[in-house]
Amino acid sequence: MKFGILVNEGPYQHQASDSAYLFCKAVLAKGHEIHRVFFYHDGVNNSTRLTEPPQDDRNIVARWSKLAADHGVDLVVCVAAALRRGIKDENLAPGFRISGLGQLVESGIQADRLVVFGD
Amino acid sequence: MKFGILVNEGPYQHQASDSAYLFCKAVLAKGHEIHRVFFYHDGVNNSTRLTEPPQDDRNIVARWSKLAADHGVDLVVCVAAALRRGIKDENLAPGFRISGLGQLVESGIQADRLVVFGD
Amino acid sequence: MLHIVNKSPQERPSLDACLRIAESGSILLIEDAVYAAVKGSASAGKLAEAAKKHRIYVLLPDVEARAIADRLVDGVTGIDYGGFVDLVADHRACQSWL
Amino acid sequence: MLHIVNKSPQERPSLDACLRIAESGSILLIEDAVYAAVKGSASAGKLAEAAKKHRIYVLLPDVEARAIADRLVDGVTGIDYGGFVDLVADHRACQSWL
Amino acid sequence: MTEGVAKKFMFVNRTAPYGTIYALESLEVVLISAAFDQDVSLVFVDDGVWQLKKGQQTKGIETKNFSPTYRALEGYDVEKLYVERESLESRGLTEDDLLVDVNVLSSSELGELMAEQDVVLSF
Amino acid sequence: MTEGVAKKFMFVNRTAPYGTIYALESLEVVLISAAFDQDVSLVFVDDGVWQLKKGQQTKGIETKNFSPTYRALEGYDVEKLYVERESLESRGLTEDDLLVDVNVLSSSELGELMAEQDVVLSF
Repeated sequence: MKFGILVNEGPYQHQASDSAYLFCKAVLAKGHEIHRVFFYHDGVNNSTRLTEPPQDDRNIVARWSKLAADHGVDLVVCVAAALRRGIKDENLAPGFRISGLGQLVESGIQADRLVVFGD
Repeated sequence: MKFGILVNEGPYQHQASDSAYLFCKAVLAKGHEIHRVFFYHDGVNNSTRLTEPPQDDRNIVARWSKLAADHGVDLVVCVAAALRRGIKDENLAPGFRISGLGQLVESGIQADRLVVFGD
Repeated sequence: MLHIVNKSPQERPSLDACLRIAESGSILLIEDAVYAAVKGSASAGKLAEAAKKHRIYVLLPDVEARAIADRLVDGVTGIDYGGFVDLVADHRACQSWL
Repeated sequence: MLHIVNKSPQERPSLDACLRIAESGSILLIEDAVYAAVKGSASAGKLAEAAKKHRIYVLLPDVEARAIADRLVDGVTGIDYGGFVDLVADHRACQSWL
Repeated sequence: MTEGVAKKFMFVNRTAPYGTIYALESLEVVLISAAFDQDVSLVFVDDGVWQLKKGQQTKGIETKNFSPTYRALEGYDVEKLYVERESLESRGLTEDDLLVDVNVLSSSELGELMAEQDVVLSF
Repeated sequence: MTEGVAKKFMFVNRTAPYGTIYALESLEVVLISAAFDQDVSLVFVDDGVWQLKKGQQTKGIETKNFSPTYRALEGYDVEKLYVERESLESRGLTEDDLLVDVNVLSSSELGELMAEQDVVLSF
């Protein structure tokens, strides 16, 4: 089955990104497919390559990048939301791409389920 | 009278940064002094020079920078919160400086009033 | 003490917490908290009761943005950002009920 | 329909909205919403009532983080992230009450 | 567009405008989804009904007043707007206070409508 | 430190742990403020009381369990911890459920304490 995922909050401030990541890992472990993870609202802040969390904490951005590298998951950052919040190609972490909101609607159409994580 | 200001949320997502900015302008208009504006939690995201909001919307980051340029207001971004969220000197907007949490406590001690804006 | 509330009374318990705990002082409603002062809403009675113990202010720019200026309950005072600054200055300390 | 709630029942009205509106389907409590299932809390009765109309699940990793595994009301089913995936797959659609 | 049969998309708006950005950025998704020829519904519940209040004046908060966009939705063929009666009433509002025509539904009518959807996005 | 007389700082914790970062980052301010030799109080109200619940196990959410830090506060001379009775009771909690010793106060006792503060930070 194909899952679409929407993440509406940035890393650390809210649990949304953590929950979405653990859900994605479980989706793959169950043998399902992830159609796309779309980052909207403050969710775009999950894609900055400049984060440097404390050594004893999880690295949320790096985890997403690794998910893309290991499983080819499509990580899409909304361009309009990203411009508002200062996410551009120059600070984008590996594995993410910036594109339009149409990619979210398309994921809603093409995936069998769309699961939303937010505040 | 000396006012300290604390901003706990990022630009656009919550009204906190807007309210804090309009409050600061009114503080200055009344002839008071702003001891410091401290950005904590997602508030650190107010300091990225990479934001590019739509033409018909306010530019929250540029407004803060202008407040620093025009009135010498001290804009301090918490270093620990900033590292977690990907704010560093390389993407820091003019007028902001990155420093420790002690600067917030010091503002609480030295300012006559500390006003908090958040979610 | 000046108590600043910024959340809708139907969305968060912050106004309830403030009214339960604050023994005295003034209350300023800003941002989505201005909805608490709407006549005929679920929180109108609560606010009328609070007005017996506290002076209650609403921030007019937030009231106007939300289109409720013509339906505020009696006994609340509208102020602008300059008035907000004066209120903070006139109280020994302030607290935001985030 | 699978209804996903992620907010504490004493902090936000999302569980209330879900219970008022959702006619049928299952409810999954994640993140701070797991507090809704605490025995002896203000929401326990509400949840017991809801369990008559809906199957109610809680996400165990969130329950354990919040140290409430030993005090859940009867009639709620604990699941892990794999179970969360199965629940989404088993329902025709899902809705997050943000 | 991408497939032959349209899916039923529902946007559930539960937050007030201006205090947070959700209402504004939700509208942006709605406008895009209209371009994909899907079956789109908008629902306003809890503080979300405040998004439709007539007479918003945002000069004092130096923020864009986006409420006229709701009036423009018709031009995008987004015509299914639903409001929960209980949410209106507990805020002292009536249909006359709203800047667009809506269908006012009871909580359970709304629940039935939700149960029919393929994709539900809540903001 | 910066001035002769200590100010009364109160930290009001009203949010649950893990769902948001406020509890964790609030603790970081508390620890710093202790180094400034101020008169520091911590208050736990509403869902904030959950921060002190014994037995938190965060392996399953892959997040750091920061609750042991509350036990370390004493070492920083942060010893004034207050919990509102009503907040405890409406969550089915008692003092025995908490991982540190606290003073349980009524709402009005808490209100009196707040009224004496110089700086109140709420998270």
